[in-house]
Amino acid sequence: MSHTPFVCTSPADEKAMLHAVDAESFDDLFSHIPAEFQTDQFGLSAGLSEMEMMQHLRKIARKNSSDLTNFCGAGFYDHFIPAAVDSLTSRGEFFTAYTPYQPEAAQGTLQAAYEYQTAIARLTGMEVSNASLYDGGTALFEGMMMALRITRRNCVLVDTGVSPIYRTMLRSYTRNLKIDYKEIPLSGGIADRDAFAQHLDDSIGAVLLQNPNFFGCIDDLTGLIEQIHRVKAVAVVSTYPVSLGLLKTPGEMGADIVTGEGQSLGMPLSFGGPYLGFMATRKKLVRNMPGRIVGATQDTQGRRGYVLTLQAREQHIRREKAASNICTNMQLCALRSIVYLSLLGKHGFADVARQCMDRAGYAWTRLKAIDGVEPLFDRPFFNEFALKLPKDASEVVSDLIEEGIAAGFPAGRYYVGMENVLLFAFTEKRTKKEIDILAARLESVL
Amino acid sequence: MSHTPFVCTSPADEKAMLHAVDAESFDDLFSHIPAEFQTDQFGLSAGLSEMEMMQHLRKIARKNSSDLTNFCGAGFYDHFIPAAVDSLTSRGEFFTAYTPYQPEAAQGTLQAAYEYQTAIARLTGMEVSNASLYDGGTALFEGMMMALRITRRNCVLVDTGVSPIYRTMLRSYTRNLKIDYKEIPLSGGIADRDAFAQHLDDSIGAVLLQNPNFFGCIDDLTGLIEQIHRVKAVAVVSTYPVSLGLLKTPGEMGADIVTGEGQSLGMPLSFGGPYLGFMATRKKLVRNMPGRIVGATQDTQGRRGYVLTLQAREQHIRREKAASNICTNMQLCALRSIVYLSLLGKHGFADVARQCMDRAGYAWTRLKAIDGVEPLFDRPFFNEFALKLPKDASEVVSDLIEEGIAAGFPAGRYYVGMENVLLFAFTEKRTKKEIDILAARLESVL
Amino acid sequence: MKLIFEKSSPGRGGVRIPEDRISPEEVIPAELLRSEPAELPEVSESEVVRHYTRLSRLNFSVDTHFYPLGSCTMKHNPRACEKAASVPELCETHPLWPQLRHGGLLTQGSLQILYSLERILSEITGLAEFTLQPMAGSHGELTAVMMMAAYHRDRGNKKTHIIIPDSAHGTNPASAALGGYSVVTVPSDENGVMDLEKFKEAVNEETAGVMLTLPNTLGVFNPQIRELIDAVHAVDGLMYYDGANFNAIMGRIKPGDLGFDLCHLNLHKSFSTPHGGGGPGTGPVGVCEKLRPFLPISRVAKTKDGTYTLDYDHPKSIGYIAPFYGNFSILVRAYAYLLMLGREGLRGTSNRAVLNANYLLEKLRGSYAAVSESRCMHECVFSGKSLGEGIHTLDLAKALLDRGVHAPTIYFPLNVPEAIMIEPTETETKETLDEFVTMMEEIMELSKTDPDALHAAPVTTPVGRLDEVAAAKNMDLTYTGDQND
Amino acid sequence: MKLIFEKSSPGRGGVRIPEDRISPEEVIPAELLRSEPAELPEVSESEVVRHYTRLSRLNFSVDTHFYPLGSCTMKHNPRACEKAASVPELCETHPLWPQLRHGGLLTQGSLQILYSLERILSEITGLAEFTLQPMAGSHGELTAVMMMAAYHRDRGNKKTHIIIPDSAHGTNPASAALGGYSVVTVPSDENGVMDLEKFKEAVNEETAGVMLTLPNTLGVFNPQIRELIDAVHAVDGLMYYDGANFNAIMGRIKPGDLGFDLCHLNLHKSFSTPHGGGGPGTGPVGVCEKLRPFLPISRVAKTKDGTYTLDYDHPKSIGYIAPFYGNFSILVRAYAYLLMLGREGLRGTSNRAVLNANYLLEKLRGSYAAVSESRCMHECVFSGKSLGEGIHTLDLAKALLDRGVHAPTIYFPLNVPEAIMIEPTETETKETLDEFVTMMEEIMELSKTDPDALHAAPVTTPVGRLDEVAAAKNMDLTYTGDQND
Repeated sequence: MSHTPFVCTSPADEKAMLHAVDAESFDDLFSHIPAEFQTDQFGLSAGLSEMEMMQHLRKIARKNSSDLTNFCGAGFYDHFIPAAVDSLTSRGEFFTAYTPYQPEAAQGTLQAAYEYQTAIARLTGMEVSNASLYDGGTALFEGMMMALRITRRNCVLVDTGVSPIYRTMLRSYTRNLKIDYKEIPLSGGIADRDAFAQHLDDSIGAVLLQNPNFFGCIDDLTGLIEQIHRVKAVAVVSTYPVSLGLLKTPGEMGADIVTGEGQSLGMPLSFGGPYLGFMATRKKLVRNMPGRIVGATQDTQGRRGYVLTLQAREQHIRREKAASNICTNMQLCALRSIVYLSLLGKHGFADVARQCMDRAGYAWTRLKAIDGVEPLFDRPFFNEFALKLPKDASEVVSDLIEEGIAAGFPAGRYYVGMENVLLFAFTEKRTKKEIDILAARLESVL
Repeated sequence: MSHTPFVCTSPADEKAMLHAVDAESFDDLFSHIPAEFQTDQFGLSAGLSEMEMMQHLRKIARKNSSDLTNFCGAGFYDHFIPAAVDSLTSRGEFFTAYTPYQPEAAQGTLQAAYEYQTAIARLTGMEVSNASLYDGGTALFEGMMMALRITRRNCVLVDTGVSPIYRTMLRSYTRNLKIDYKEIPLSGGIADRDAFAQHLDDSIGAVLLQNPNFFGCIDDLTGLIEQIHRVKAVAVVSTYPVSLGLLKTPGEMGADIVTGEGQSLGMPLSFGGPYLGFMATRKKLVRNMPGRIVGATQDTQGRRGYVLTLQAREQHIRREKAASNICTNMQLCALRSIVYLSLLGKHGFADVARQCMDRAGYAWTRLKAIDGVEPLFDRPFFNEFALKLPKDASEVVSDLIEEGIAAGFPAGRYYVGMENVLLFAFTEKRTKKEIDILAARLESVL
Repeated sequence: MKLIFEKSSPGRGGVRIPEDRISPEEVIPAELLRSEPAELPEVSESEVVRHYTRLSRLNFSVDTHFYPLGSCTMKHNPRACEKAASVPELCETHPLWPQLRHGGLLTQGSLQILYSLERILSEITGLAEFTLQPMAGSHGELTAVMMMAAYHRDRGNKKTHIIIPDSAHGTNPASAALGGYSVVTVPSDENGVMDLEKFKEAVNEETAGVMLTLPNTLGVFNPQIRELIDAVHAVDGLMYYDGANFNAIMGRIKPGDLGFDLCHLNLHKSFSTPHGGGGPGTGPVGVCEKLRPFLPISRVAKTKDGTYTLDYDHPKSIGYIAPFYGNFSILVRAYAYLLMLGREGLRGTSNRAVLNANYLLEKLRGSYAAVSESRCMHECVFSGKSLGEGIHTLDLAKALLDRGVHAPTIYFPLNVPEAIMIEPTETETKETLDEFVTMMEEIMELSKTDPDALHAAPVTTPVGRLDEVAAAKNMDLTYTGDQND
Repeated sequence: MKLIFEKSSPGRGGVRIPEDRISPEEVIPAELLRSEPAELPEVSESEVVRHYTRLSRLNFSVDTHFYPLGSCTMKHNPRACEKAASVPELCETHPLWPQLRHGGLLTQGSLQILYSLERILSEITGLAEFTLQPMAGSHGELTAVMMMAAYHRDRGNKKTHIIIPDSAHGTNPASAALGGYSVVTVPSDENGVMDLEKFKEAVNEETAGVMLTLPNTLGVFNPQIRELIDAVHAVDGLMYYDGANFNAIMGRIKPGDLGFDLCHLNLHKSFSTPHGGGGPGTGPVGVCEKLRPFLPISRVAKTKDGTYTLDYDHPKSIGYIAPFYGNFSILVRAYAYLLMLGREGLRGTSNRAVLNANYLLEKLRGSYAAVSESRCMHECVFSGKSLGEGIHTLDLAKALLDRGVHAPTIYFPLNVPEAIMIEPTETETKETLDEFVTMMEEIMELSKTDPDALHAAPVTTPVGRLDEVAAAKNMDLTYTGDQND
């Protein structure tokens, strides 16, 4: 048997085919490439059978901890995923297809993308959505770039309530571009209206906000966005989609561009990906939006169908003048999220949001009652909040890991002076009992 | 939201539909059933959400041991199953379809069954196969009944090399039937030719044999089957399909009916099921075969297609005169096995068989070298063999379980006087290293 | 489509097997080896994947089509149940482990699931104890008949026959026969239920028992059931409840309460385990208190310390009827389903199953002749006699296929001419039912205006009507096109 | 087909959520809540399953159809890789755990996989180190350009442009621009490779680097590559290898050996991770020794005691370009695939990829105009100019759909008129290729004898040709049919 798995030709086939192309051997096919460019020195092991590979991988995987009770969120959450999500999205017709360049042969992918766009628009309270981007961080960067294209300005203001993980990325991406990037510190847990007022002038192209913000605080950004609009700047709001099951939407607040991380809509945490960046905007801004967009149209017989549309924005046509260099979306992840949202439905999705909120609310009361623990900010929150502990938060986390609890994310990793601050997150998966245990253990290590 | 998951009607739908059938309420629909027949006393818990159910089930499942190195076989083996088996057979079009009563709408199921029949016939060296039965034990019972129908006799001889698990079932099933059932003890690890010669006369309808037999011994049954045929009795041979990757087939030995347990062809052990009974026979006997059979034919345009055929044998037509009461097959398991056999292919399947054999061969040498251990029979074996230990085999097993090894199956559970005999089984999944550890640990507890 | 064997090409390989690294001293003598390897396909993984993916697409299925196949309860299979059954610790457990000494501790999870499911089934049916061993409904029937026989033997009763209504599934008489009994068939009256007079005539001291579907295959709940049961019990006969139609009454009626002594349940019907293209099914059997001693071994028991164990010590048991504990992974699915349904969900399910059937009955009454004027249970039966001249129920069935709906069960029950048996189940929407009604009306119309269009059906399926007579005559049961013989 | 939103009916429920059993004291003020719940569908699980199952069946895919989409490497996705990626311990790990103190111990398995995959990719490409963070090929390009910029900044180089051949994918210039560079385009010569003279004219002290696909998009391996690289290095420019076509040379040529300084690999092409209908892709980037300091953080490192850790201490790093460590579960698939391919499998794969393409090239040469007289690499490019009067490559594409084959890439590369770019990959059989040739010949014939038949194509797909102009004009991008506005 061949040493190359997965190939489909038999030795006899190969002989016939080599003959047909007038070659003696495989090497012949590469004879136009100078020999000194070729090598057979590869320091790799021999191929494993499927069985050996799985045994090897299972052994490695077992080195991960698997029994931890997790309260660590920081923008990435451990939600329940109904079984039907995997079952449907693992159909070969979905996952072994590619970009719908031939729409007649890809209506499954295209219609699902159109449905996804509809759901994202409705969740965010916006008019249109693209078919998805890589992740929440690059989506925010793309949102910022879109705002600068719209305004033809190059100054950006960023609230520090925006995830520091994303702000780090923004700083990487803007390094080589002629962009004036400024961060505005939070005030009392929310965007500092006064500071923004000071900085907002007609040089500002984009203002980047986040709700709920990194500390879990929720805020009505309506007034701030009005301020932003007064200088004709574009308000970009990053959001956590599960919160939109209940919270006032960025659309209702007047946002121009909404982005976010869609991981919570049916993607497992999977050590960081693949996730899903989403982006929604107003209809009038759509031609400035990056990424694939699916539109409904008709075929020659008047039947409804779907196509990739507004491609004139994209790199394969515009090349260096394109709205973005992005040439794929995260279609399989977008599919997961529309299947997830359909399974939960209008009420189920709101229920999930309520449960996250209620669990966080209960934990808030339990945890801040512990001696020496106090709220960092006393503001409404959704499913996550920050507490100031009487000792170093990293140490507390380290102690509780020993007890099988990932207690939260230490804010000090990103915010100077917050060494004692711990960020606790809650989803529908965490039970009252688990929260009680967290409270008890936390008390015991403080 | 409704307390009934999975239903598809909204309250408004239900109101409209109740109105349409002139009912006020659901209870109205049952009003023709006397009230005293109805109850609402059900000592059950409230329904769980999918998430709670999965959490509950995972918790229970964790009470099973999962890290055992398994040498326990006794007819049911821990083979590797390629990932594509699950992936393909979990397609909704396969697992949510039913019996192909409408062949035009079930060519997928039917063609796969025809392919399965072809593969089973080729494996066993027979001419035809049915589309599967429940399991190896009931298949053997059905084979015996088929033999008695063919011969119109009612005496059965059974070699005690036939799995005692199956013989126990045979005794249950024949209890109420006018069948004279007799077991013939093994001699030197194989069927006792002399004893059979003594008992074979024209009262005997069926002779039941197994190869490899329960002790793993392999034998050429050709001569014995000739003897059986001399009295016009029918030879039914139960077999282990993986062994047929290498061993002389029952067909080559002259068997009339071949049955067996198909679990090893792509079914996980799953604590006992679902498994797969297979049955193959000579073409001339096919009208006496129980179970579904798929045949190739043509449609009105001459296109090849497949249908359930020879249904005149079956219960839905013949009722109490049917060949069997069976009205289903194990189609999804049969599908798994044809997918498994296709993935491995002609050479891969023979390779698996060779590896099982080689591992057993290596272990044989290693284990019988241990002080005090001796072969029960010194006969060729395939992937399983029996050793006599210097102490109670059940105790040895119990000791080794503590060390994470399921060392084998104690023959004493079924065979009087074999308290010290342990049956060791090997598949391609067991490594040399694991066998060496088994040998070392076994030595240490003896 | 080509067969996988026709795609084979010598030297192509599929899934790779580990290189063999053990060469034993012992080798098997050549005369014990097969002369040629079995001619299995030589194909690559990608060919296998494409082949079976394409094959699957030739099927109708619940996931893709409305499938109102009467008497089969083709309801939606929740994906959570599939996931539950695939939990690795449940799939990788050898069935003989609990039979090893101290081995029970290795499989406490699996044993607990079996025990818990048995308890739930007992509670739902009002019966004392269940065996989960039977591997299909008909296997459950046979198991029940074997227990009947064991009971009568134990009591010294001389019993020779089992009474079965003419509307019963063919498995009932076949199982009775395989249990060693002769069968006495009782005809149905004009309401589709067993004729009480004729039934009473049939019952006598030699009656081992009665096998009854309730509601029966016409979807009718026999109102005289108590009287019937009393008559059987009076001669120490046993009443057997065939659970084929349990989806109609679950959460509302317990067969045990009515006086049934035994009962099987089709987990692939009422409890939504997948039908799998024809199996695996699973048919657990429950019994009343007096029949407990006769249940198959092994039985799962809970000990005082809360652990679960296998119990073999039942001398009156009929013995093993399966190698182990039934189709375990199917049982896990049913357990998962029942946990999700819960108390209210059971009745909520049968309520909707019955509503949907009655809705169809009412909507179709205008165009098709219903077999009964009264309401139905979870399925409704019509006769195709009112179809146009020369058009049969079979034509209707094929016309439905062309419209993307699986045909109902046809020509069953046997006592209804041109029978059409429709079971919508509770997992279909009103919209789907309404579309189905429109289709059925259109076909009725067409049967009168353009019968040839119906004779030609199906035309949208991968193949048209197949020659079943030729199939039975030619007996082409395995592929031989690649062989020289 | 209806949209899932069109199947919604008020009050229908999907997957049930646990009853809420916690009522907190804190509640969110009403003014912070949305005025109306989002209008998501109200449908049951069975409707969702049937809807998306049916939708899936409207797609062509590798699992169901030959998919010779040039430049996309639509090879078979081994099922073992999917299984590997679904191992629960790998799916349930929070990406921030290793950033907690002592948290690295919680994710040793995941970190080991990342580390091992990086090492394998380095070995295959001959480059010093890899980052796995980029979430698509174009994201890898951008990451590479950012590293180029960081390198030049560190060296004090004044660089303004990146040189790109005209046959390049559009992502190359777009990525260069997003990295802050202008783009200098160099035309191809008659052999389809960059014109060496024009190239040398373009290279100067302001050249930051060159982005090159090798073999290029015409499937041609540039024989003057070494000369080209030397010219760039002479001005301290950097050579970037676009790995889009790596499937042609893997196991035979290491870009690092040729002198490339950076390289991205499309795991969804060469290493067979699924294309997912348009993503997720993954585009790891490798660099030579001198560029190591500029790699994105965090980096996975192996400590002396054999444990794996995250390393952030790289002051010259371009920083984070992804939130974490890349598309982890895609990386697992690629790792699984590479473990199974192994040493010999790598070359065995590219051998067959190139053979299959050359076979098609040879067989189709007779009927279609090949862009080159020589052999090709893993894909072959033709012009549709010889199709009959008024028939375009687009018509050919649609005609192939009608015959159950996905169209090749068309109208790319841009420098070939009516381009037809065919990449069969190594996971197709000779039979499939032969059938494809027959189809192509038949379509060529038809283009001359019955052009209208081709204009009408496709007719067997769920919809016919769609009005793309109307789509762009009407901008119907979300469903609003259920809303009053």
